[in-house]
Amino acid sequence: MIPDISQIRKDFPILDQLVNGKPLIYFDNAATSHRPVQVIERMNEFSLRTNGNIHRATHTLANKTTEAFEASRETVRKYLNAAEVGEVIFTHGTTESINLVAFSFGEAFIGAGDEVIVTEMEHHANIVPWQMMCERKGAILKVLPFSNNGELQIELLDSLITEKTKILAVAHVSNTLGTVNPIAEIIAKAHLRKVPVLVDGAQSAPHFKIDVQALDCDFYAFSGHKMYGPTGIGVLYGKRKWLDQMPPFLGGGEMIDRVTFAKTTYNQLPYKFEAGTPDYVGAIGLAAAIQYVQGYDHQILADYEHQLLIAATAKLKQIEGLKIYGEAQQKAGVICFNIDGIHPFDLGTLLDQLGIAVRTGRLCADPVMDHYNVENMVRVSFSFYNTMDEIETLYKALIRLKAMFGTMNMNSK
Amino acid sequence: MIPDISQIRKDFPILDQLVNGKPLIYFDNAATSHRPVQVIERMNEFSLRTNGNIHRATHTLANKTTEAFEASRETVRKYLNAAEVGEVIFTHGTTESINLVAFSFGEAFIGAGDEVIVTEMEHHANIVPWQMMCERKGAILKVLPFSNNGELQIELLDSLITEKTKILAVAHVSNTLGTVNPIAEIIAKAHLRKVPVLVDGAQSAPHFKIDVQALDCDFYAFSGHKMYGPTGIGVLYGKRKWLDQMPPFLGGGEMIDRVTFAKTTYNQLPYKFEAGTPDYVGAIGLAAAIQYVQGYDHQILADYEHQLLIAATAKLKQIEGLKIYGEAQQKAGVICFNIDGIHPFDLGTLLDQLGIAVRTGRLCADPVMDHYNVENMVRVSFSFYNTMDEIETLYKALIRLKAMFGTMNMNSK
Amino acid sequence: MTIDEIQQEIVEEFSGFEDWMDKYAYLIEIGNELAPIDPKYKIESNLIRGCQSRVWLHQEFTDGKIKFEAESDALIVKGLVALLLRIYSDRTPMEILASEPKFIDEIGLRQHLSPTRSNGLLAMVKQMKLYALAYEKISAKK
Amino acid sequence: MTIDEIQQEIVEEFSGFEDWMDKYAYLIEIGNELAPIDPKYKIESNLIRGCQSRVWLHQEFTDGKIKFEAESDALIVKGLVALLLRIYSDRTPMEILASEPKFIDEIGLRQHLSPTRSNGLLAMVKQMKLYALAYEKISAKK
Ligand SMILES: Cc1ncc(COP(=O)(O)O)c(C=O)c1O
Ligand SMILES: Cc1ncc(COP(=O)(O)O)c(C=O)c1O
Repeated sequence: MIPDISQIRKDFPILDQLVNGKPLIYFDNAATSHRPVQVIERMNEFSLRTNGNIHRATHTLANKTTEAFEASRETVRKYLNAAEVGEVIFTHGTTESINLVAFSFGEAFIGAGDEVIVTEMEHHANIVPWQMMCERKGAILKVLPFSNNGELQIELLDSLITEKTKILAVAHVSNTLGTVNPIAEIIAKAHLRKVPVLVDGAQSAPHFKIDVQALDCDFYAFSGHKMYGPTGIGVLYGKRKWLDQMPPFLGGGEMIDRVTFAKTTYNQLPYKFEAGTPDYVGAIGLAAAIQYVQGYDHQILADYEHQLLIAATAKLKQIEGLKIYGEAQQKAGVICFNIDGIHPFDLGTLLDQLGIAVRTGRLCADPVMDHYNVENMVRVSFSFYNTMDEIETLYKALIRLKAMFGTMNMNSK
Repeated sequence: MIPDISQIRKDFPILDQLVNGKPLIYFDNAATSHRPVQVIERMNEFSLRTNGNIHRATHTLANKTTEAFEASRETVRKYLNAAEVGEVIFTHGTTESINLVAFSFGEAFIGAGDEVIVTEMEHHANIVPWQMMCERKGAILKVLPFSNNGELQIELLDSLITEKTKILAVAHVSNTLGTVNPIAEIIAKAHLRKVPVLVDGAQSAPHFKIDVQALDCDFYAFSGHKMYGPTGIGVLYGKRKWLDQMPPFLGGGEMIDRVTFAKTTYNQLPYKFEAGTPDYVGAIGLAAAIQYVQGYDHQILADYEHQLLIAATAKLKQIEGLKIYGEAQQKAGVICFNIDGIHPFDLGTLLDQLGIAVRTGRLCADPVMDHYNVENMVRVSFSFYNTMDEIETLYKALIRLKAMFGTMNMNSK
Repeated sequence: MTIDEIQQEIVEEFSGFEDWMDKYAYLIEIGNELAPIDPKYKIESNLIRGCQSRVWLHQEFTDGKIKFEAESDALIVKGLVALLLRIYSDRTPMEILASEPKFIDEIGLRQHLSPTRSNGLLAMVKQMKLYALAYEKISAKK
Repeated sequence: MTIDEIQQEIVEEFSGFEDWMDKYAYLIEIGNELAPIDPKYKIESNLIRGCQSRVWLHQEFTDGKIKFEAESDALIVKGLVALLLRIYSDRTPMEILASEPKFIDEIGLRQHLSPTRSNGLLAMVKQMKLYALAYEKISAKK
């Protein structure tokens, strides 16, 4: 079944514009998605009618704000199927969520000589916080590699995990290879060895309905701005059993129970991890985004995005000299590629002239670049508001640009 | 000179509503201020036309977004009169800004036995991050006390600072006592002893034009949502000489130069401290808020707020049994008080019934509560959209409520 | 009277007030009249700490009934505490477990029992129910 | 020709293109034709690293003039590099310091020199000026 895309696109007026004189084709969804008017309107309405700082207040605006903020938390909880709202922490994005765990889990559980496992396909946000923590603690960062087709070498996991392994961090969906990792299997394997697992959900939350209890992950992190919500808001789900044992990350208001200069005691979950005035308008926007997506049958949207992926892959493969990085059995929403003899910067610049927004560069995944021994890649990534026609236009544009460079390369030989 | 308040209030439609059947009087500005339509419209326009993730992109939307984000940074730089944009870091609020410094400055410069000085009037956000860091590092937190009138005992500073003192953190304006601390003097004294100073500007940025170079502060932190900007965005100003020596705080995208599993190198300022997708819409909103305020003569707004403070203080003092906490010579925008025999919760609840929003409670400043040996306080705080009439209404409401409790207290005697 | 009957009675008492001011004045009055809790029970372990106001709750179980004593430092809260005691004190665990304090909703003060309003009242109700549950189990074992 | 004259010449060359596609095709062509930098100069210390493309810049100072050699891995950038060399190479430090590459604006490619576009081009211009400044000082001392 195909959803009514032209109807959906009306909710995203930003799509209806000319860029460099051409109709915009937005294929940079993995970097950030757009926000439907419903999300923007909900935030506006809130800012223009209700706004008051939350918690510990006696006045109406503040209480309404607190209620809207906590209702947003409940919306997220339901969406993730977390056991309780205490396990749903509002952060400012995937990056902050992962840093929170790296720091606080690190403080609680990691000492010199301990080991942390990440994978070779992680986004920098799921590498650097662990590196920084390992350096501070004298711990060791180990890496689960992937094969050339873009699949993790799960078979190596058993030997990689040792007595010293304290946590494993893995992307649900790779932001470069598009691989949907078998995280249920990874989690099961890790749990057999008593190793908790953090799932970087930045690229999965926008595409799939997530059930953290079914996955049995210990932590799950995602960003609002990649799933039709506002910038500056994100979520960390964590199992209470871990969060309860972890010290706070940031210090400040709301995460406090009682402060004296001699001793400070902390508030209960989730507030313990929410220092300072939270971005309550952002949280309300994120809840509106979740509600927007849930207005559709999630599976239908996911299936449609998959069709876009399949169609685009087939089209791109027709282009001679085009190499796709990552051809895992299970992929979602993202294709990275290069065309022989054309620098990604040139391709991105010229596609932009044709109104087509793609991302080029190192995609915050240096180890993936190194794996394939390339400096840069071109990435197209899809959302349910993209169309088959747009894919056709991309294909034709690439053919045209390739011709332009084809002659050039002749010259230089 | 009095600005045209009725005109200004048109920019804040949220003020024009009934709460519990009474016209809203919003005296909780120190908790969060409201946002003018100009700010909301700028953010909407951006989200609906331009949105694209920033940096390292070749496509138009992303480049326009990057330009708007960096232009916002320049707006902030100018507003603070920072020497260069590299010294202006976007965070998610004062709390994160201070945590950043506590962590990264701590990592770079603080060891066992070293000392950090805060004051007794700080907000928890300027206490707990230092406590947490001191605990990690085995350092010592020392406290500069204030006198009963709400003024810091600056004369004790010289003896408090020792060879071991590594940094001093102080609020520009206290969120409970309203005291405007003589930070230029404090900074000068500290610098004589080579101690850098962090200024918590959460309550000063909304009221005064700040000049970080004239103040010569080493760090200055503030929040967007308290100065007519959006929630979830804030700023840390820091002198390059410190920021350059400090390790990054959070790890992730954009703060990276190059990642390998063996070694990661970091980007230059300010990006080194901006991990993950920044809240670029928030930053643009904050810049719009600054531009909004700058549309007026800042001094005129500040003077008007001061008149509100003076008038409210005089009125409140007419109420028998009302005690004001903090009567420093230099005050701004905030009055905390209690009325004999009336619990702040009761007062706040009943004022809310009269449409008057005040904050009650411990105000994230437990040490101030302990200083005066009270459990809670009532706080009224002003913005330039408040009026003299509103102060009169507050006064009458307090008289009326006091009468209500007066009879009660009789009964119980 | 049953818990429900008393709740009904309270609702009727409040229905007389047209003005919210009178309603709160009445709440304050009954709060003011509530006998203070014995100081020896005003201890940390009996304290339910809201951010804005505190509630102390003490209980004793005799003859199959739970007797509650409680107090708050805020008068409005104390008034509500008094009403809660009126319906829940001197009841069997079963009675307590079987009923909700819906009168608060009906007299238009629901906001005070909201989970986001941390005045200690909701926690007090929860705590009373927990005691009831505990005594229920103990009684059942006998 | 002076720097300004060459800039004018470039602007005229580009004025012939109606279509952006032709303009970029031309850029790519001149990028393609730019003689590669001597491999021994393609070293880390000559590298200007943009996030999207890299530029290598080598210089030599003889007879009061700076000779630049440069290259980029991206062809569009290389085309722009070629144009920059055309105006800035073989010039005296004073000439270099006194002029801005305004032709880029005039041929409608200003975005490529934006500080927020990290392709290495703006950094290359800055670097050339820094060299000019350094040699200026050295010459002045003599
Ligand atoms: C003096 C002071 N510092 C810090 C903060 C914390 O600000 P935020 O919650 O926006 O991080 C506040 C706000 O309550 C404040 O008044
Ligand atoms: C897999 C993955 N992890 C983490 C991130 C970081 O997300 P954010 O920048 O929103 O914190 C991204 C986004 O680029 C991502 O794709």
